[in-house]
Amino acid sequence: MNAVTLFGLCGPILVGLGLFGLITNPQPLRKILAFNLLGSGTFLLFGVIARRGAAAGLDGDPVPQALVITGIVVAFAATAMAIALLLRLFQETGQATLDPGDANDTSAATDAL
Amino acid sequence: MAAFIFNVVLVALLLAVATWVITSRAAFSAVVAFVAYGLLLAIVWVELSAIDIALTEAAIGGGVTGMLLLGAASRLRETEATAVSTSVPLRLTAAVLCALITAGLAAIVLFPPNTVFTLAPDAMAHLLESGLGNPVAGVLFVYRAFDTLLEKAVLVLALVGVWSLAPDRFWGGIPGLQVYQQPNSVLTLLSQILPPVGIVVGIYMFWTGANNPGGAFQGGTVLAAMWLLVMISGLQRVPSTNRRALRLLVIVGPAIFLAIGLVGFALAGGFLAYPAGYAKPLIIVAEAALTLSIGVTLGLLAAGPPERMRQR
Amino acid sequence: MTAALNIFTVLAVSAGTFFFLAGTVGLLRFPNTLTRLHALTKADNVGLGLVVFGLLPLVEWPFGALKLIAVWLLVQLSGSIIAQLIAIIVRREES
Amino acid sequence: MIPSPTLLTNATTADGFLLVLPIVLPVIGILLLFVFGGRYVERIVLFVIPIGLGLAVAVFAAIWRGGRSLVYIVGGWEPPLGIALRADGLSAAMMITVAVVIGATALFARAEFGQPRERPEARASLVFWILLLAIWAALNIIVVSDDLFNLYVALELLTFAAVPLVCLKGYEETIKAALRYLLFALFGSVLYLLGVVLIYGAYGTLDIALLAGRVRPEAIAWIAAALMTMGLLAKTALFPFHLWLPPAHAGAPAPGSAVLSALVVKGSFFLIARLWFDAMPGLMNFAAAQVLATLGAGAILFGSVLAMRQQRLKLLIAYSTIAQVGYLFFIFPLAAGAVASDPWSSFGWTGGWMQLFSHAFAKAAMFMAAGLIAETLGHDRIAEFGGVARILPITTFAFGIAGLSLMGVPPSGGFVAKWLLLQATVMEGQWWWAAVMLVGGLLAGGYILMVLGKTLSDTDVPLKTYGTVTRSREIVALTLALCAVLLSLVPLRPSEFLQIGRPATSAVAR
Amino acid sequence: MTSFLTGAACVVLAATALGLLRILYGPADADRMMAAQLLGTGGVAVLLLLAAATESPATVDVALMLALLAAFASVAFVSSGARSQGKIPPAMDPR
Repeated sequence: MNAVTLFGLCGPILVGLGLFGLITNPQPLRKILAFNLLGSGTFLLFGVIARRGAAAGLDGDPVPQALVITGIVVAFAATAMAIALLLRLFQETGQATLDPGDANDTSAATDAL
Repeated sequence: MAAFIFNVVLVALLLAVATWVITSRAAFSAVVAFVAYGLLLAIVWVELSAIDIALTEAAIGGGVTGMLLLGAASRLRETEATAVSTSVPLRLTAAVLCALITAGLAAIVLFPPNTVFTLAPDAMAHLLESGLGNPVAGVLFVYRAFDTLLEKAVLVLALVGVWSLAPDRFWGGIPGLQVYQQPNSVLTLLSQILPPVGIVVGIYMFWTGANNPGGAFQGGTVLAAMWLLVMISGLQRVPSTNRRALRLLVIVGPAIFLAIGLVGFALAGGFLAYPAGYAKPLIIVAEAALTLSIGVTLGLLAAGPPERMRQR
Repeated sequence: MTAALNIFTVLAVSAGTFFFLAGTVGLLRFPNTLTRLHALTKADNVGLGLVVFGLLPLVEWPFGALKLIAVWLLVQLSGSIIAQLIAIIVRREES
Repeated sequence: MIPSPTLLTNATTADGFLLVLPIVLPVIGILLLFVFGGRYVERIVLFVIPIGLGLAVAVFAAIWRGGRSLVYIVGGWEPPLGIALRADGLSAAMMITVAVVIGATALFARAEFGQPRERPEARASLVFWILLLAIWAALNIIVVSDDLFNLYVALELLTFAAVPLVCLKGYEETIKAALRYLLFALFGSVLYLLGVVLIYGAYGTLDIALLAGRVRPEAIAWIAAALMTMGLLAKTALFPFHLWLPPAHAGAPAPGSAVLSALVVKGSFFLIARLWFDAMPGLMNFAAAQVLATLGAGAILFGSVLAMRQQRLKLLIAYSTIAQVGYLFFIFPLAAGAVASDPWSSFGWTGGWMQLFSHAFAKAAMFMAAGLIAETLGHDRIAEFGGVARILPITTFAFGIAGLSLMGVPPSGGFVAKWLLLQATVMEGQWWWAAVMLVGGLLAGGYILMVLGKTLSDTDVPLKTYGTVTRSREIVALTLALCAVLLSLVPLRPSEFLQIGRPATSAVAR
Repeated sequence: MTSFLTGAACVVLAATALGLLRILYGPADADRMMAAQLLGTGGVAVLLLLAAATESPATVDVALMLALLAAFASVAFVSSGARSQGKIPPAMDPR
């Protein structure tokens, strides 16, 4: 096994870990962490594909590398927005959880105005 | 051999820290582990010969995201006890599902397709026309400039989204960045010495990005971090979000980039095409403006929604 | 000349590595937060300093070398200030 | 069956530049609003929206007249290295639907989010207009972009515009709904991106037209397709990923709900269809189509039943969205298995898209009507609607005829859509979907008539009103509802316009 | 020389990584931050060693970036920690 494959296997494991955290952890802050892990696993997979595409005197295919950079920026923006929402929720309610049960609760929606 | 052992150690560490991020009971501990994870990931990108990404990850993953998450974790500390845990059957189902996905992806990594596709030769073949030396910059600003333009719009929109969370009465007010309460501490010293260095590094990152790894985003992130540092230490006030100049700084990068793209219609026969011979200077102009805008936008994103109207 | 410089690099980097190990041992074994902080800041700054020192003969002169020294100074500066700030918090928590 | 290479070409066509403008224009609007905000809000919006409508009409007309797709190669860099924009008949129809709904929403929202010049800049008003334009830009990219990663960025743009819209009112419950929506959406976008990564690794391009010729039915393509579809389903809120939708769509201000329900969920649906019909036609088979449609059937039954049990109008309409989105997924078995020579000329193809267009108009009208009722009464509790028809006759009428479309009763676009889909089930011999559609129609009739019955009923206590609404806003809602009715003028057969620019050789496996 | 430098990078990485056990054990948050701080310094050393081993000057830029920004997370910790001291936690719902 070479180093690239080693990192390549790291990607799927991170994706699995992140996905597990995103689904099972009830705290939004931990879900945000898990989302970042999931995202970085995806990027790592892309990085390995880029590395395997080394050609033309380059150590890697620059197209996936550029896409990963764009992806990191977008993931950061998502994290910033999620954290801002979470902190606002905390200010408003003193809590930072999304009760899993209230999604179907008809009283959960606000007044129409 | 030494290199391979190094990589094994690196991967083992990365996975151990990642596992801790997910399984730790305390949120703060998980966040600190995530900061460590970002640092390790930057080293992984170096080992994958993707220096451009390593720079981005070092700046974002370890630095600014870390700051955001640490701030949130310490503010939310009191709420941790109230969290309920998910039921065992759900956890089991999720574990099986995630294991399946991991196995599928791992199989793809272990048994890659026989033909390896790469756009590296194509990207290199036309790089000279643009005058750039860094192929990643070539992809970001020449071949797929449309993606990059949209990504900047995403950043502006994320900022609008964050600001929109302000209560009505604080609209246009001052972001609720946590400012260190002890004036004239050693932190002041740090924020007097570090930012000049940081600004030089930020400009260097943007400038070297045309030919070497680096670029507007990496440079902008450094600027954002330095700006946040002087605001946190109280050396500079957090600005009001209704200031026209501040808002202009946020959009000057995307606006110039878009304008150059539209000029392409008239002069180069297409949207986001560069007139022959002028590609590099135009890209440098766009990148310079973008560096500034990214710095301000990321700083404001990290500073959060407005929380008061008057300076303290 | 090259051989002598190589030996110098090996010695300095090895010593630096040793200090990093020492820092870790201190961080893990020392009894309380403040002593751990002490161990940490001493060890890693000296460690990094020795590594940078050892690498100087290998890099391009003068810009490569200046960059290395700049990196070391940056870490030195921010590391010591962060250590002070952490110490302030620890002391306040203890009192 | 291995798909034959498509005949799609990658070269800029005359008028191709028209595709860039509907994307660039709202972005310019966003940047201007962000800086000048305050007193200039109305002027900027008044400048952008009519031009945007005109551009959508221009694209539509160019494709109608030319009878073929518009293609634009951004920057002159052809795929796989660069990005291509492509609009066929379907894209043009989508673009014009989006433009009409956005334009109507803008007219409707002026009363609520107008910014008088003398007043200081207000949060909700500035943010609303920026988000509305961002949704427009994102949807225009989604309907014309031919690059899977570019589409990912557009999807994120759409998400970042939709989430703050949900919590624009800033109430505790709306913030919760927005956070839950964001987490679902992020889950969805990462899965989508994962699929994009695998596709690039396996086929070396992200261009949909090129992929159509390269993708083979093999393990890696299946894994990628499964991941991307799952991610997009989460964003489309298809059963069982629907949990986030009702509180989010019900919590937004009325014009926001209209855009979210009418357009935003359709963006990710459009991508699912592009994926299976255009990018990976070789993967489409009976089993995959049946799975997707089964989820759709689940959504129809589940969403309709829950809609009937709601006590608040906005929640009822939100659950009805879950159900109506379910119908869209019948396009997969009914068009892909086409008895006709290719999917594009099948009844299922036209029927599915007609459902999307008519639901967009009808649902936007319904949310506007609900908003007007709530503004007048100060609440939206259906049980206390007695007498509404007397004080808001136009609104009630708009709600009623939009409801016809949801039920699938003539004359309405919904009728055309459902009739074509039924016809397709008969032709394909897949009667089980017909059964689900009939039950769904009955249930829709149930909840629509329940609301209408209440509004028409008389009460002993005189109705207390909290506010008045202008006639012009009622007329906007009515106009949208009439648009849904006007769609019934479309002949009851496969539309030729929706076949323009579709690959001539059948690339879809039976 | 290359193997020696890579080996040294390996030892530094392993040493600082051991320090990460402090993230697990704490006990104070300051201890956890110190572990991350140690990894930051160690990471800089590792990158410099790798840059010398592979003779890629661009890697030094990554080290420079880490040196600038690794301290930044700690600053956030210090400022947020300092504020949470004097602040009364908001009323919690007793249910």
